[in-house]
Amino acid sequence: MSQIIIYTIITLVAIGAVAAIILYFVAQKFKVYEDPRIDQVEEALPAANCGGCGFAGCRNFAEALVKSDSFDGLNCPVGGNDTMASVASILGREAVESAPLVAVIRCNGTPEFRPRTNTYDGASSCAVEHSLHTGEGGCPHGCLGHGDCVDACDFDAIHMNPETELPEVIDDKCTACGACVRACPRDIIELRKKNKKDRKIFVSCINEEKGPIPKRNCSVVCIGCSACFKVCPHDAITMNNNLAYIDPVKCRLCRKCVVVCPTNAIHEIHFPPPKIVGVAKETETSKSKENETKQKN
Amino acid sequence: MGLLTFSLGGIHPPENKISAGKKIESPGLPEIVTIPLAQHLGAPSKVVVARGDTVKTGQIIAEANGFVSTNIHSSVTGKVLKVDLFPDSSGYRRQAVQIQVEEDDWVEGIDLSDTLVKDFDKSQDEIRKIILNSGIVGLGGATFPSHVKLMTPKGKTAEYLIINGVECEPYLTADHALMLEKHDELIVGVRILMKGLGVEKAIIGIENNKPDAIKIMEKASAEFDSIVVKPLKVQYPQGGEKQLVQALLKREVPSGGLPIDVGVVAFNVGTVYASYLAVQKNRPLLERVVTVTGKSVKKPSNFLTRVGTPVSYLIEKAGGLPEDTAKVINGGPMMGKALSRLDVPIVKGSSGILLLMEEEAYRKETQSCIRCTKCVTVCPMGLEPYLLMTQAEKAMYEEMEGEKVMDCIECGSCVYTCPSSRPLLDYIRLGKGELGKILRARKAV
Amino acid sequence: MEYVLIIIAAVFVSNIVLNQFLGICPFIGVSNKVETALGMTGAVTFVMVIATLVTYIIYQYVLVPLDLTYLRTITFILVIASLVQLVEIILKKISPPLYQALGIFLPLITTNCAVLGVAVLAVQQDFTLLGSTVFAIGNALGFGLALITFSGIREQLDMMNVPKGMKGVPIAFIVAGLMAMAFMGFAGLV
Amino acid sequence: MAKKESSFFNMVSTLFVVTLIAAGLLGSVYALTKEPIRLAELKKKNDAIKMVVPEFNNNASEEFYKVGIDGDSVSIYTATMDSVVVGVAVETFTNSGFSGLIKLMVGFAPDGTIIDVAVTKHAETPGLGDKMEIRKSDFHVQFQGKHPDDFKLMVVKDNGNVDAITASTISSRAYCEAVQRAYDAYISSQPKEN
Amino acid sequence: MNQWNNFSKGILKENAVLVLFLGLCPTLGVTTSAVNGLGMGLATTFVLVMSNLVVSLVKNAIPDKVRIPAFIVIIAAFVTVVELVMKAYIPSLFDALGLFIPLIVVNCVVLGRAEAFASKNNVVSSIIDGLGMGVGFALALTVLGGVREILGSGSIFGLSFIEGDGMLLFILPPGAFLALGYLIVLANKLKEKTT
Amino acid sequence: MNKLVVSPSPHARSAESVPKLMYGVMISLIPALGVSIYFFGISVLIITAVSVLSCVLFEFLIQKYMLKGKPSHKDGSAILTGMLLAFTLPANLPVWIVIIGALVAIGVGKMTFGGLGNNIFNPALVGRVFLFISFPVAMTSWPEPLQRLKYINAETGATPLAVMKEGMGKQPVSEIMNELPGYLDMFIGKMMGSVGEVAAIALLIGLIYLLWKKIITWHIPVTILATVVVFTGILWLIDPESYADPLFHLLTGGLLLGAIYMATDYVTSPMTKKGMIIYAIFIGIITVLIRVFGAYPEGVQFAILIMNAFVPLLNKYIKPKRFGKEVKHG
Ligand SMILES: Cc1cc2nc3c(=O)[nH]c(=O)nc-3n(C[C@H](O)[C@H](O)[C@H](O)COP(=O)(O)O)c2cc1C
Ligand SMILES: Cc1cc2nc3c(=O)[nH]c(=O)nc-3n(C[C@H](O)[C@H](O)[C@H](O)COP(=O)(O)O)c2cc1C
Ligand SMILES: Cc1cc2nc3c(=O)[nH]c(=O)nc-3n(C[C@H](O)[C@H](O)[C@H](O)COP(=O)(O)O)c2cc1C
Ligand SMILES: Cc1cc2nc3c(=O)[nH]c(=O)nc-3n(C[C@H](O)[C@H](O)[C@H](O)CO)c2cc1C
Ligand code: SF4
Ligand code: SF4
Ligand code: SF4
Ligand code: SF4
Ligand code: FES
Repeated sequence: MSQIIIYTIITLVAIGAVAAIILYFVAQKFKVYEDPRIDQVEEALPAANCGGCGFAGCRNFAEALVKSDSFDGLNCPVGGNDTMASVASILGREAVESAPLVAVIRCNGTPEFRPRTNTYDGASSCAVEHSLHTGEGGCPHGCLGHGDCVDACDFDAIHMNPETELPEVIDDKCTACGACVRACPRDIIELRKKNKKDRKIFVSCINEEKGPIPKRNCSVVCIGCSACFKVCPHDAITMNNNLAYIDPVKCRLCRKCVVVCPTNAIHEIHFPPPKIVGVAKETETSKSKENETKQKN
Repeated sequence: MGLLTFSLGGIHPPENKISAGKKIESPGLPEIVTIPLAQHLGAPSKVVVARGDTVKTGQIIAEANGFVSTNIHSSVTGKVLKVDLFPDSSGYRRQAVQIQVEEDDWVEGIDLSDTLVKDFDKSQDEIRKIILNSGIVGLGGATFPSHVKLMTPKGKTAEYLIINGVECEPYLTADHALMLEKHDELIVGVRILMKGLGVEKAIIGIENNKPDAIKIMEKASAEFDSIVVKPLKVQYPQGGEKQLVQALLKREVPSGGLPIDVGVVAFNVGTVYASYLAVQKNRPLLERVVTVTGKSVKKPSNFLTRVGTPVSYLIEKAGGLPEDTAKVINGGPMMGKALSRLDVPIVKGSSGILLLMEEEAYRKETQSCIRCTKCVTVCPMGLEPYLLMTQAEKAMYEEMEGEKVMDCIECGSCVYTCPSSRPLLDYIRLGKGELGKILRARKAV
Repeated sequence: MEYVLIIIAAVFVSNIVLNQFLGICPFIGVSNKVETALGMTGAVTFVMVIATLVTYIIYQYVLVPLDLTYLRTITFILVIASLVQLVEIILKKISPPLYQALGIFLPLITTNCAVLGVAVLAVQQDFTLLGSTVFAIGNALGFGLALITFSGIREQLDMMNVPKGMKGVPIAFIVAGLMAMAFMGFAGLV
Repeated sequence: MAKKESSFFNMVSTLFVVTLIAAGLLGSVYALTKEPIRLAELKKKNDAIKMVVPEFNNNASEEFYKVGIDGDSVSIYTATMDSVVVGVAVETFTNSGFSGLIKLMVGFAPDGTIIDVAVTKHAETPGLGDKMEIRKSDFHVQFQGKHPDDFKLMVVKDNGNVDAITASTISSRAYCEAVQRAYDAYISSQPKEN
Repeated sequence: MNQWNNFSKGILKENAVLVLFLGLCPTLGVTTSAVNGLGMGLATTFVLVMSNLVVSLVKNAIPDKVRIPAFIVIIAAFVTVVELVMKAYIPSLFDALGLFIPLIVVNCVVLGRAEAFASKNNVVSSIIDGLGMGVGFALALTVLGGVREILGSGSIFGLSFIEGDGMLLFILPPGAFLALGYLIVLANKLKEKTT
Repeated sequence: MNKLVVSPSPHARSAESVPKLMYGVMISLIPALGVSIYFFGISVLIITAVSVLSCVLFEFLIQKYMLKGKPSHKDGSAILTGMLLAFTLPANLPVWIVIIGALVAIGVGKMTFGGLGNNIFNPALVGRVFLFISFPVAMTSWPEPLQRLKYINAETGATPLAVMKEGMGKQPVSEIMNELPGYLDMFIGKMMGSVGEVAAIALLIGLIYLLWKKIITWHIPVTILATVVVFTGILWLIDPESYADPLFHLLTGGLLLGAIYMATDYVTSPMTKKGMIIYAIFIGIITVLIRVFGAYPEGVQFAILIMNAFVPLLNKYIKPKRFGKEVKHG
């Protein structure tokens, strides 16, 4: 009985010791310099070596973490957020606090405003159509409506509205990753500062040609008339190549520009309806309802 | 014995050469012509006239802007209305010169007669210079400035001149008509280009569906041992120069290379005729044969058309726009570009105007790839279109490099054959474009 | 001939992954790309053969004489864990390219039950030393065959329209199931 | 308590202690379970013997001898009731099962008549070959009371007397082969008559 | 409340098999019947709880560099204990589970929990965590075993409810993969619904 | 004037379409179906109708309620899968088993992967092998020919391949052959076997039709058959009393059906001619290995499924001959 225990102890300890000694000496002898932070990061990782992160083992993942500049797409499913946070602190890579942004679509060429003059019959891809012609509506800047941006978004934050044939961003879901901005061949999408209650005012057009020519294609085009530029009390609007641009930082959401635009190219989103005599009451009630629901939450 | 043809892939779409046998005729002059400044591959030309100027037919209105660029001549006589942006066939607005046509008064020194001038005494350098000055570009579709092709790069030698009389595109008959009517001029042109290039041998390749052209060209070239005419089996895209070189000489232009890498330079018959006119008659390139055709077209024709003539004008001359026209194509059904509007001008590269009816105009609904291998089988470049398309769709552009996407000649055989009607070439083009950007960026580093 | 049969049996008939269910984690986890699968196969072959050899010796010449066969599990895992680390350290020093190619997979192998499984099976089946080496090689090849084929399929599936809910691991299991079903055809070959 | 530093001494000593404790634990559990494990194994064997011979009261599972046959050996257990031999159980095997090795326990009356057959180990397909198990089908019943001299231990397809399990001819053949081997071993172990 | 979370996350949200895809070999290998699945699940749960307990007890006494070898030794010891005890008292189950008992050592779930949870938390939480993960593991195995048994043998926990056999494929290796594949889809659907 | 249609080139399309291809294959199957009805009678109609209907129904239901995609049951591929599944089953298989087979073929083999074009394994074979493994008894009892009005209750027997497998190694092959139908009977389909596999002549007519219509190329079927002839020929030459002759192997079992219709399935076969040849050679080899040395009398179904798994690798590493060698140029 006790003999078994003793043999067991001796054998196990011997095997353990031999293994440890060999390992120790080999490790000394075959030392290779490595970034010490890799070790630190590795220690913060769960060492499950499960491959769940997509890398072959935790060490490999640690190397990737140390080497890369951002944690985009790097995540340890076993350790979860806590682990990633501690890794971030080891690498001194606190997420930079920046003003939250959100994607906006700068085109309002619905079929109503931008009648379709051609029929496109190629691959359903904005990039393909863009390289072929100006689009069904003739405007060389207008949204093509095949949703390359929708496909690019990993967060399900952008959808096509079948009625307007334009994409719509769900502000709460948008992480401002910019994938859609890169995907759009027409450079229509802009990341703008997020305001209170998701309110935004922006020129919903990027056409830079002046006056009558673009107007033939689209009735809500920015014709570069400078009316908004002149009316803005906060100097938030600039004119560049016949195109008005509202600086999201300077803009105080006063909505003065919106009314002066002759083509309705300036968009306001998530504002209560303007107070017009007669409908004022309804607006009031809807507003108070809104407040009620807000409080409930 | 089978006729010569290329070895990989190929298809045989219905030929539909409705306008074959129609004489080349002039459609007359329109009231206004619009002459774009980018009618060739390479840098757009520099405009040298201004609004209000009066120009004569054959007068230079824009000059070559660099080596790979060429001159542009006014195709009419009249007053310059505007030098501005005008929509091209895709609707995008590009620089062009608009001229109000007044009369047809040619610049002095141009021989307007039809007489055949056989002899020439110009030196190689003179020929090259004339070709540059006359604004000659490849009329086979690529509109590559022809003088560049005559300058064999250092370390390479040209051995053969190949004349592309294949016209493998369905419907089009411009080259065919030219060969039937201007065979003798063409042979002179071939000799001029041989001299310009410095080669001793020329081969004229013509597909077997034009037996009259083969016969007449054989007769015309009989007196020159150095020029042979070779009939070819009908198969699209035999007119692609890599395919043509392989069909005629069994030489394969290397991947990423040019015909000159195997000692060959190829010219389209239209280019040859333009060269003849330039060298022997001093006439710059300002008009070309344009086929106007389509099943519904009342008067299918081969028009000798001035550059800048609006497409709508030509259609009027061919009997007007049929009621059910749904698609108008600049070029043939395989390689041509669909027009988004009809007020755009004919340019040097326009070989035909094809009108398609409602029922021919649309694609069938796209289905999943059933991996039938048909696209792989027909690809004349030995590519795998089904794979390239998927890679382009998934933005795997770098992987496409290894799959040799840059070799694709955009012949469209794969799309033609696909039973699932997949937009293969749409995506392959996209992939080529994106990969091109990546490659240029890599080179720049 | 006997050894050929051992290999055929291990590769096709009772494939370690598709039939014995060993090494499923890396089979599912490291099979997104054919290139990765190749690297993993190399690393597993390497470790599996050495581990089987060493554990076989320890088992036959230490545990059996001392009548301590019940320590099989704990000694084997100790040996394998140390061995993996040893190989990693040495490879890193003497052949960085090889380390780049195989080494990154090494840590994964400690917790790959195929290695421990094959070591245990080898002593269970009363092979000779050579026999157990061949057995290890056969199983490594079987692992490689399954893994590489599987990764080819997954690469292709990545480019196809697999339904959303099935994407990733679920479809991988379905493919593995169908592969296993196909491989049942090899039954009875040896 | 603060975390221990990773000094060489700490590392070695920790590992040493952990292994030591683990070894101690294991040793004790092993010592405690050694006997039960042996008994469990014996019981398994005993149960198998019990299934194929009539009631006995000797320690049959430990009273056995080995007989060499076909270059291998099988164990023969003699069951006695008050020192009278009531039957022998032969632990036999075959490698030609659908999935390789099959082990059987075959009980013989002293004259060689088969009392019963039980499967002790196999890897045949569930639902097919595994019907050879006593609790899964009556396949074994047809062997009861038969004497291999006049009951040909081969499936009907091979002109024998055994009805094969449906769709499992291979398993059935292997089973017969193993029973035959048991019989041969038993006969060869008996002193030659006359 | 917090402890409840520790326990319940292992059942569905972080289920080792269905969500994290760990410990797949035993999952596939032993689930030819619900009983086998349950047995394996319980054995693993025992090892999980015990190793979590011990690891959380000694976590501070072990220097970082050797914690993995030390954990492995601890786990291997418990596995051997399970092996021995099962052999002694439930030999039939031991035979059915076979090779997969020793392989609990390399089940990533066990080492993963020891490392990710027990080495950072107190004893009670660690035990509960181990229990939760173990129950989730056992649950997944039992369900998979049940599905395979129902489809493959037409029985559940050994009680057969149809004449004859079921679809044999499900108790053979391919069936294990197929059943688990569809089970994961289901679990995902369930998870989406509950969150 | 209407709006002008704008699309990238080319603007011409061939008349090919997926349904056309599928119906072409179905037409080529008619002779085999006819012969089968002649020999096995009403049961063939029942099995085929049930299989086709349930395949189409499952495709429709899954597409509509689970994948929520465009309806795809009309493209003919489900009908074809149903036909081919039925062709690989014994004519006396109970209806409920056929329905399970159709569910597995369409549900697991095809729709799980996303439907037509996305699957890795041949759906009909997935269904068949699933049934073969799950219901081995039902799947290996074959009705004897010419009991035209009997269905489940038909007299059953073993296929020539099964008889051969049984006897091999115990009896000389020539003796086994005496128990079997003659080659002429095998050629016209008068033997036991699955619904669509028995009539070599009808399948060869189908092959000629498929080749003529350019629906398939010769590469896969011819290479498989050639490989089998060569491999079995070698064995036969070594010992004609232990191994059956190549003609026997060609005419029996599902070899012709598999080589002509199942190995050639577009979706699950390689994309290049070279790949097809390699794929086909291995199908031939594995078939013979299983038939001669393995546990099962027939190996085509497994051989094709096994090679299906290798198709992605073949596609990845075997490329078509490209035009023009690569050169470095600066
Ligand atoms: C970037 C570029 C460079 C070229 N350089 C030459 C050249 O040096 N020599 C030459 O003979 N042709 C040259 N070519 C013209 C090609 O030989 C060929 O005529 C042109 O690409 C159009 O051919 P395709 O219509 O078959 O596409 C060049 C073309 C391109 C696009
Ligand atoms: C698919 C394809 C088909 C072509 N078909 C013709 C043709 O039928 N006739 C022709 O002259 N050029 C054709 N080309 C253009 C030739 O490749 C090449 O550009 C031309 O022969 C060079 O002569 P050029 O510079 O005088 O145009 C084709 C090109 C491609 C890519
Ligand atoms: C999945 C599967 C498992 C099988 N398992 C066994 C088995 O355990 N035992 C056996 O004898 N045959 C087995 N077979 C073989 C077949 O049942 C085959 O029909 C048999 O070898 C010969 O059939 P027969 O017994 O009706 O002559 C199996 C077949 C399959 C498809
Ligand atoms: C030549 C040819 C052979 C086919 N063979 C099969 C087959 O063996 N099994 C099958 O399910 N479908 C077959 N199909 C139909 C179709 O390709 C099949 O349903 C797809 O595999 C489903 O994605 C075949 C189609 C063609 C054109
Ligand atoms: S792609 Fe990124 S930036 Fe664009 S909508 Fe989606 S989350 Fe927002
Ligand atoms: S915003 Fe851009 S990418 Fe999005 S649909 Fe419009 S054109 Fe396409
Ligand atoms: S378009 Fe490109 S890929 Fe398609 S067949 Fe032509 S060369 Fe091949
Ligand atoms: S031709 Fe069309 S369906 Fe056939 S492989 Fe190519 S892309 Fe796929
Ligand atoms: S349990 Fe993970 S590899 Fe086996």
